[in-house]
Amino acid sequence: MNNSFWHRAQNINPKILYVIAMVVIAVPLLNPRTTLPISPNSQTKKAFDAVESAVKANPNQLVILDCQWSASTRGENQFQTEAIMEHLMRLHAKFALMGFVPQSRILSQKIADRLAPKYGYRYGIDYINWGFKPAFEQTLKGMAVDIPGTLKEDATHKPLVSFPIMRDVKNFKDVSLIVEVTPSSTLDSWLGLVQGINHTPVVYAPTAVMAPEGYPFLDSGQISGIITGVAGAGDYEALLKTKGSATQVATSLSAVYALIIFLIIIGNVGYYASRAAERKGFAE
Amino acid sequence: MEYLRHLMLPSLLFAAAGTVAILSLVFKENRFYRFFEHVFIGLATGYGVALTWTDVLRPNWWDPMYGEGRWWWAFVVPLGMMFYGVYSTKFSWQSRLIFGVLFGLAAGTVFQILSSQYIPQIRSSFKPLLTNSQPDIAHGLIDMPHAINNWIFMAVLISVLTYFFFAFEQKSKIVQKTATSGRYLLMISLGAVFGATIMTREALLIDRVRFLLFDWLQLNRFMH
Amino acid sequence: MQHPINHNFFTAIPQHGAVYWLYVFATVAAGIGVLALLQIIPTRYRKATIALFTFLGGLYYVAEFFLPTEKGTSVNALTEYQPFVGTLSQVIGAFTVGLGVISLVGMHTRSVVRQRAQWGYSACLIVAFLVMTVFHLLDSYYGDHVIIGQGGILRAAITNHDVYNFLFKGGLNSLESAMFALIGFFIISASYRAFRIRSFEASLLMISALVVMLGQVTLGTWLTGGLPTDGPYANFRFENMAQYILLNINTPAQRAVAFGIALGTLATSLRLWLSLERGFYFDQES
Amino acid sequence: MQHASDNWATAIFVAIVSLIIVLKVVMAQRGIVPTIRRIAGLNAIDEAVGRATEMGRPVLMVPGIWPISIPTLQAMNIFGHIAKSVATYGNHTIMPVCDASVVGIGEEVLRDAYTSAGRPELFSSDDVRFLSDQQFAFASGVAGIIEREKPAASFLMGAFFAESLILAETGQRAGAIQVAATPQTTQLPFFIAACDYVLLGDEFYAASAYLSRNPTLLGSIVGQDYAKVVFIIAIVIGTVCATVLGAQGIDVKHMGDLHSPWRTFIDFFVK
Repeated sequence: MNNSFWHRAQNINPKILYVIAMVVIAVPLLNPRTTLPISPNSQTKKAFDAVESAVKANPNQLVILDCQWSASTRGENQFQTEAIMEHLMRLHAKFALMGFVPQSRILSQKIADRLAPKYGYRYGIDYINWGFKPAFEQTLKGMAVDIPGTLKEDATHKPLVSFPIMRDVKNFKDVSLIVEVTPSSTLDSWLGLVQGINHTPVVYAPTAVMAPEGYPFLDSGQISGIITGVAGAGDYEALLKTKGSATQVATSLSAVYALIIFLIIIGNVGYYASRAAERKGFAE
Repeated sequence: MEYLRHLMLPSLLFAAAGTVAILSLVFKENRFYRFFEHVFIGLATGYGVALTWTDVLRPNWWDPMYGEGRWWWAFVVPLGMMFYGVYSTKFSWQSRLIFGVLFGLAAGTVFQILSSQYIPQIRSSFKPLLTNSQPDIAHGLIDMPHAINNWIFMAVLISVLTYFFFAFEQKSKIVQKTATSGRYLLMISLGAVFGATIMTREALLIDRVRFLLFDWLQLNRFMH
Repeated sequence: MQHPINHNFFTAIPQHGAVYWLYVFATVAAGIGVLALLQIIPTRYRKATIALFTFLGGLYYVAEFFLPTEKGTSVNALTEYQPFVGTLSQVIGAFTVGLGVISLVGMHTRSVVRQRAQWGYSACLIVAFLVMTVFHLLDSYYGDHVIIGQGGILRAAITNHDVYNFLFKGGLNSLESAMFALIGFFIISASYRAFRIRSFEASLLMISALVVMLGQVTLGTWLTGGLPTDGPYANFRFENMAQYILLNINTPAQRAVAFGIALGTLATSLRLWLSLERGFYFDQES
Repeated sequence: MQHASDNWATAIFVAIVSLIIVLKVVMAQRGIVPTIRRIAGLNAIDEAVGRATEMGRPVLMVPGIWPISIPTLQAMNIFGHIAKSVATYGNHTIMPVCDASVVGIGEEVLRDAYTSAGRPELFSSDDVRFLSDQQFAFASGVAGIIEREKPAASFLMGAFFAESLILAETGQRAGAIQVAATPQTTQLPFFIAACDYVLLGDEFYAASAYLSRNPTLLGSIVGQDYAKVVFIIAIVIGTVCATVLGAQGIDVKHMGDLHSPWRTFIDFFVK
């Protein structure tokens, strides 16, 4: 009886699971045509709409895309940054990249370099990279009063005032939207020091483990939407109606999730069925 | 040829071989893994030791002592020597002495940490139980009165705290029941943590698979 | 460290002459002398001595916290020494690095010397350790120094920094990411094995994990996508259920656990600080 | 809150809670020894160590990945008791550590525990193994030790982070009986998924008292219980105040310069 199908279903060798997992991950990556039905989460939809409406309401104002991530969380944050940047470029929004971890300057610039030619974006005119700034909270406090005065130079150490894009930017009143891509607890400072004072809309793009930190603020309206991890990035691309790497990775991810859920179900059904069989007395 | 050259780029090859070796552990511990495990530990420890010099000792001790001539910083050397008393029965008590100072330092910050990290959490647990007017705690459920959520919040908080009574529990049936439900609620909470962590972990695995398939093997060259 | 007179005994000696080294060696020698004097303390008083020093170690932070601040400022008389105490404890702690190296390298050297089974791996470990230590240090001092010049198959010269980069990015960094990624596999087998309806507790764990998982991916959104986004039925969309569990159950439950742990930490700290801790090592007569 | 004078009420609250704990410790030392409830995982220790000895396999103890800190020292205290049991059975311990400073303490704890079991000769300097102070290098080393030396009992106690599941899954695969405890709540679900017994939250700090039945430690546990009661009372009173204020349409989080007797208690606690 111990060789019954149900008994085996609850004792699958983990090595087999790992092989299946690898296949499940690799196939969507290798074959971009594999798709699962993408049905964007309502939190992502809110984020997408917030970006759309903020840019359309104030087309001449600046969007700040704050990238707080480094290589260790690029598996999630890179795709969020990419999807949002693509959206901004498509809307012809002017935007500024910035970050408070040293690596982010290079990582976010790489994405901008890849996307810019497609939309004819020119550095210094359509977008700018403010680079890495130390002392997160002090910088935010300073920016609330005077952005060019606090930041002084861009990532290439040229004075900010020399760029056309910065001509009309003084403080957060000239900023239409803040997008925070982050793997750590940085949201509080943005809300306390910036959003709370100027009511600039904030879109939050955290790694999946950090997402719950944003829920209370989504509810109270302090943030306008949450893009949760790489799945959120995939949703975002679906809303953009493009299929980039985020969609691929999100498909891989959904496939792994489906696998895990399937395994949990099969394990439980097996467990239940073999227990039922034993109870009926034809176990041995 | 160009492709072969790419595959054999030393840094990339090292990274790719290491990645495959480490990931192979899920199937079975093998020589390939063992080799990279030892290399990994060697590299990491070497990195840590060098970092102790470049990031701690050089800027905070050597530069002031040697660079700026503050000779009295040399008093740290005998203090540091005390740790090595562990290796002798005669001097081992001196290692306990210096470790004791470190224990004291670790323990001494507790009042400040308690006041600045945990007491504010007591305050933010004060939630109105009757009114609907304050969106004090976000709800997630639409059209559900905040007051009910606040009741739930309180109930969960207190019953889980009750589970962690160690000396009182045996004494009262009510306490026992509350504690049991506290344990159940804790399980719901821990399940949620598990579920919320999966995406971050899988995203990392997918990132490594992408590294092997695209950055190293460049399979995207062959697919269209 | 301020003193009314500019030149006093503790004035820095910037020149590295004989006087400087004399002072340095004298300081070390005096310190060693103090250590030797400590040995005079009779065994029965040693425990009390350790307790005294443990208490003094903790006293600074406790006093700094409880001492009232000067009016209108956020500092008291002790606050200005905080960086010094922090640096000092960091520097002293850094001296333990040798304990680690002796343990790791000692064990693997013994294994190589005695040619124990698998000693080859130990040799690899020692080589990797030495190479990394040397090139990390060389990189921080002479990063641009060329080791192998351009020519032959080399398109560019190799500097210390290049070797360090090879070890750090090619080796350490990617091995680290790979090890981290292993969890992606293990989490699959763990959830398959653990999430069974074996008991009420296990079922709760499973159900809430499933709901939160489904709330995060498109699969879950798709399953309940037919429900409206507003109104009471929206509550049954997976993303909203997940959010509800995380906020209204997870937050207070975690907070209760945090309170318990905070009190446990407080009690343990108090016992250590006041030498009330009991257990092997902690209350041994020395 | 940086200093007590930022909010004296909070500082006094903290001081009172501390005094309660110390008082209960002193009372217990004077002979008022309490009893505490069962903690499931801890009863399994002897059985696990005994089984490991029968199978001729070592016992693994991992004191977390933090340097000298309260969780690490607490783990060491618990490991002292386990090590005594290991020595009584004549088995041996492997203790991989992730910080150089912990090496010295680990060696002394094992030596003391073995000596008190009357088997000081069982100690070997290869027992406490420093692997690396880098999180994942350490994890790879422990995974290697588990796979090669196949410990039959594994105790993971102290501060753990993402590596928790790597250690617990490899241990599970090696067939070890595993007991885990950590103050990092985010890692508890992974331990629950892969270990046989898990001490939840605070149980970690109660473990040394439970194992040793030492009056001082038991007194401390009772003190912590009383402190929890104080916390609960504070939360209840604060909630009543918040409810009254809420009924007046005032949000506790944004009270500004409001004058109301009902806010007095709330203001005892620093924001």
